[in-house]
Amino acid sequence: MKVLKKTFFITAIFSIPFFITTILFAQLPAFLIPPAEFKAFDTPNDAGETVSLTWSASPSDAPDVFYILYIDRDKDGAFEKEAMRIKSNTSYRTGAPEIYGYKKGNGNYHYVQLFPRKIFNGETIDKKQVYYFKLAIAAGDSKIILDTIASARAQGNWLHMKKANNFAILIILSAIILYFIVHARRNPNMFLRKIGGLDAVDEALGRATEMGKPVLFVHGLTSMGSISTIAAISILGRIARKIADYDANLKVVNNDPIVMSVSQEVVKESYLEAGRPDAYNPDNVFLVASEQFPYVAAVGGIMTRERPAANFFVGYFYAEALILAETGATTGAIQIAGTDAYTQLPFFITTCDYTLIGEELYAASAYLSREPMLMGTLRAQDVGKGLLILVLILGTILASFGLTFITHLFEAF
Amino acid sequence: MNFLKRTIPLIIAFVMGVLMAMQYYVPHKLSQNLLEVVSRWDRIIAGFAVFIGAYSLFHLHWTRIKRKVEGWGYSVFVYFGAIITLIFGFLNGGKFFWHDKQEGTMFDWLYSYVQVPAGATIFSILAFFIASAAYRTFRARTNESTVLLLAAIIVMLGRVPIGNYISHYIPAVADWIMAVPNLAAKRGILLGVSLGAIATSLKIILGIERSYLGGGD
Amino acid sequence: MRKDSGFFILVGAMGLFVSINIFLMTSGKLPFSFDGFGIILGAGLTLAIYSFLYKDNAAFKIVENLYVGVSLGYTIIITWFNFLKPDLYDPLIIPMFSKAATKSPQYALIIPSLLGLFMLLRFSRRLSWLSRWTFAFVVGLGAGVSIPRVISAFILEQIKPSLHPVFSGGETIFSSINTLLIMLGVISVLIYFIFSVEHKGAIGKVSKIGIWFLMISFGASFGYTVMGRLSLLIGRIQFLLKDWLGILQ
Amino acid sequence: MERFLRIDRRIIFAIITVAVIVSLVLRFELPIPASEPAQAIYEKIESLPKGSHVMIAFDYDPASKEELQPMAVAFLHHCFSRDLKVIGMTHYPGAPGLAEQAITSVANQYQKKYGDDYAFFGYKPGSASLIINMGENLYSAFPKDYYGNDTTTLPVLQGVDSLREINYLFDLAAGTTIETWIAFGKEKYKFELGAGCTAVMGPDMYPFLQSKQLTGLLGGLKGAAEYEALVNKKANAVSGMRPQSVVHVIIIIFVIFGNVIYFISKRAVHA
Repeated sequence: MKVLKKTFFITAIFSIPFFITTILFAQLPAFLIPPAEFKAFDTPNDAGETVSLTWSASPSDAPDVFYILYIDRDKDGAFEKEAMRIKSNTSYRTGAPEIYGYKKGNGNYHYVQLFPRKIFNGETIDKKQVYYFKLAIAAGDSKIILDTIASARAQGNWLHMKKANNFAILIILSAIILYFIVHARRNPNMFLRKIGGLDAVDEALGRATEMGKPVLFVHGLTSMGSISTIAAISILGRIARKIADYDANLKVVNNDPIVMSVSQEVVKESYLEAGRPDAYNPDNVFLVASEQFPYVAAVGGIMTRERPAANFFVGYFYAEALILAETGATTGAIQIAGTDAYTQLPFFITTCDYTLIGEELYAASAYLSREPMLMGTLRAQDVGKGLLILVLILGTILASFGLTFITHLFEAF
Repeated sequence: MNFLKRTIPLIIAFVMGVLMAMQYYVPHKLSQNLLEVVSRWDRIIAGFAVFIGAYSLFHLHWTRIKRKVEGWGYSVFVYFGAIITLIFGFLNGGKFFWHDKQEGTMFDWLYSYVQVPAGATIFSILAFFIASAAYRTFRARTNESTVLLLAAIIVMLGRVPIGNYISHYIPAVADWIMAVPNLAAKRGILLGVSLGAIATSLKIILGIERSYLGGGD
Repeated sequence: MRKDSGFFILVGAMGLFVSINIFLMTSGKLPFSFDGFGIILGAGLTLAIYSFLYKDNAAFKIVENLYVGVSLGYTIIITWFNFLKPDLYDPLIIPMFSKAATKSPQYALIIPSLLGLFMLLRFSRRLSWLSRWTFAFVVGLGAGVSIPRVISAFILEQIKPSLHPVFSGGETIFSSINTLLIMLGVISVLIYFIFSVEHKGAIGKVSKIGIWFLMISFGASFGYTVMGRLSLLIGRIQFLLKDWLGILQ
Repeated sequence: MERFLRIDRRIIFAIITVAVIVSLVLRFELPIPASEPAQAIYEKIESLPKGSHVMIAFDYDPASKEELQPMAVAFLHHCFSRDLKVIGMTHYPGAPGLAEQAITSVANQYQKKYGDDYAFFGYKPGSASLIINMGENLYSAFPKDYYGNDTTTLPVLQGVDSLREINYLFDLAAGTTIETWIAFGKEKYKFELGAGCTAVMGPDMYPFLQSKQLTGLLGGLKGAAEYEALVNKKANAVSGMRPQSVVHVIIIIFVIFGNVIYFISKRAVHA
């Protein structure tokens, strides 16, 4: 025990001077150690408005020690204009990965950007003006100014090198998309997996025929310009064709006159293909209302009055989706929905027997129409998704083993 | 004529598309100035689109009234509402429309006591339909919809104070659902949708996708 | 007989509404002012829309159409005061025709104005082709502007958080599992939406996992949508009880 | 059994109405702990030094007013109480009236002066192009404010040339504007972005929270209530949590009850 006490005292006594020096170092500005290096350069990848300054960190960096930057337009000037004042324990190179990346030593250097034109607010400055800088380290009343004068000119850059990754992706995606569209034109029998929902469509139509009740096709609210409506039209074509074969009754409700006339054409053509043009009745493809809630009310009325055996909701739907599908479900109809309106999908999934989710709608339409543009785009997007999956898997594995280059390769600046 | 109607638009779309895509990679001041000017022009053009929407709506209701379509009487109220608002808007509290907008006029009154209550109420009726659908039609028909409904119930409980009373785990599980499986699926969807958007944009620039030109010749 | 009952319900409801308002006004709960009448009007419109719940009726349709009209008028007026006047009328038209103007007209604005006017020619039969120039300009520009930005904001930024070490120091096992789960979810959902490969074997299994992730996220959306629609209803009932009837403080 | 399911839907409507009214009139306290994304916005605003510029985008119209207006008011309370400079604008033509009411009423409570402490730009069409225009030059995007003042003369905008100088941008969104702000604004101009959105869109925003493209999120009336509680200005959103709780429970009971009957009757058919 005694030994222990003794050692404690001895250590305590010896550490007193150490404490005192630390306190003195922290308080006395005489001990300020100025940074060794100080450089200025044009900020890369910018519009030519800023210059960058960097200097090595000093051992005296602390929250109450400041760096002051002085700017002058003349090398032999007085350097009286203060351009910036920062706390000396802030603004390291680590804050600027767009210039210094993720090197280990970045924490040993300070880095700031200055906007000289703003500092000389209102003064006319030549475009090619070279700016001169001096650095000072200050704490309390004392200040040490470095002798080094750093200079730089703010220049506009013609290429943003850090966006090269973005540009590469742009080029790769463009190439893939172009390739597959051209490819699909030459080879229209490209493989597409079967879309589950399309079998369900046939099944529903079969049942409707057995029951001898009509089939109702409900368009979404968007006009002919949207991909959802275009997809809905090609699915309608398929349904109409089957209906003509089965000799059942199809009703198509619309809220847009252009969508209505296109639908009429498509249904007519399908009946023609089936060899039964006589069975086509244009009055079965009709406009019920043009606004959201009147549309809902009118379609709901048709459902409760005519009690169709199958309801199809295909296209882009808004809040009305829920009311439509609910009314249909209470009449006991088989319901099939297809929409890329993700906010409405939950309601279709819980009230319909089968739902085409999001991009499945486009795939179904490409599958049915075999249109090269749709097929090619679909395939190109598949390849894009495959590449993303690859990057995700590889990147995570490499990052987990400490190799972060792939992570930095996909960084957006 | 075909040159004016078809070729020139395709050239304009191609030039603007390539120019603006490349602009992104050029930080130079000239390129930034181009972006500023073009974005300003584009937002001015977009302002005119407001009138296209207005015209279509007026036109639609006018045809209804003219043809005496069933329920045409209701279309009269569209005109009534619009004209009265336009009159008070242009009167601008007696200072007329070429002066700055005045506050507290009849125009603002119409907004506060017609547009706001009616607009806010219309979508609230969906609350009732959700409740009735919850009772009558939200069914766990398949395994998938069972999972959906279970997740929905947990989130609904976890997002209101009562969930916390039942068990502290409910909000925690709800938070986890939001921040892990929900996030993952939404990110997957977002990536897919973004690829689709890029593909569509490319096709527009390259003139493969022309539906924006409308039908006809 | 049925028509009569509907009529009586309408008259009864109107009578009740009028007498409530007379009571509110005379008892001083509502101010006898423009705002007081405004609140009555707002309450009336709100109730008329809710009458749709009883059944689709004329009052609902009238209010809906009136709303469409008023918001159309509001949009046009606001577009004038907030856009046309400050962006075109003041900097271009006024300096061109008024001698008192201090600033010279910004002639560059003529180009977008012309393009904007071309767009309106869409409704003309003979000149509608000019509107295509504008659409080509707007659509081409939009496409060009958005491609690199979508790549950066929605692809690069979105895959970045996934490209992180699964087991780095200082994290709990729980958070590592979550990182892996998010990874699995993103990949399986992407695979679910790949159409050029048959969903069999390993890919079939992963795409099945994708469905589960999708369903849970749809469940979350479902719960939130219920919450959202209810909030709207609660807000309206608060308006009726607080601002109109004065029951709530 | 199935006849239980075939009741008139108007009975259900009546149950919901009564539940909302009763739980609004009866006052009972419910704790509203702040969720992580809401807390993040609160802390971000707390960390901003006095005089920082906060821009609020009121991107909603009357249809989403009941969710987003309380959020806007609570957020404005926080900004003005912290002496931040507030700039308002909107992408929605139906919004200026609501936004103007919210800003002026809250600003008056803190004796803030228009032009010195806050400004309102009003509506401007263009969406993505408008954001880019604001990012390049705020004054060419908005030459005049909502009241017709020249924006270059407003003292509150001193030090702000474009979105780059905005310290915090808060988007109150009823549509897809958050994505637009992220892709066309934040992507290039690097401002800090927070958002409040309708509950319908809430779940879609989580990928952006994790990727830090959003610093925080207020989702629906719940988010508004959390913020009201955080800034201690309890109002409509907080009291709305009572009926919200009650009706959520009712709807859950409906779903469970309906499904139980569905399965019982399905089994009866098979047996």
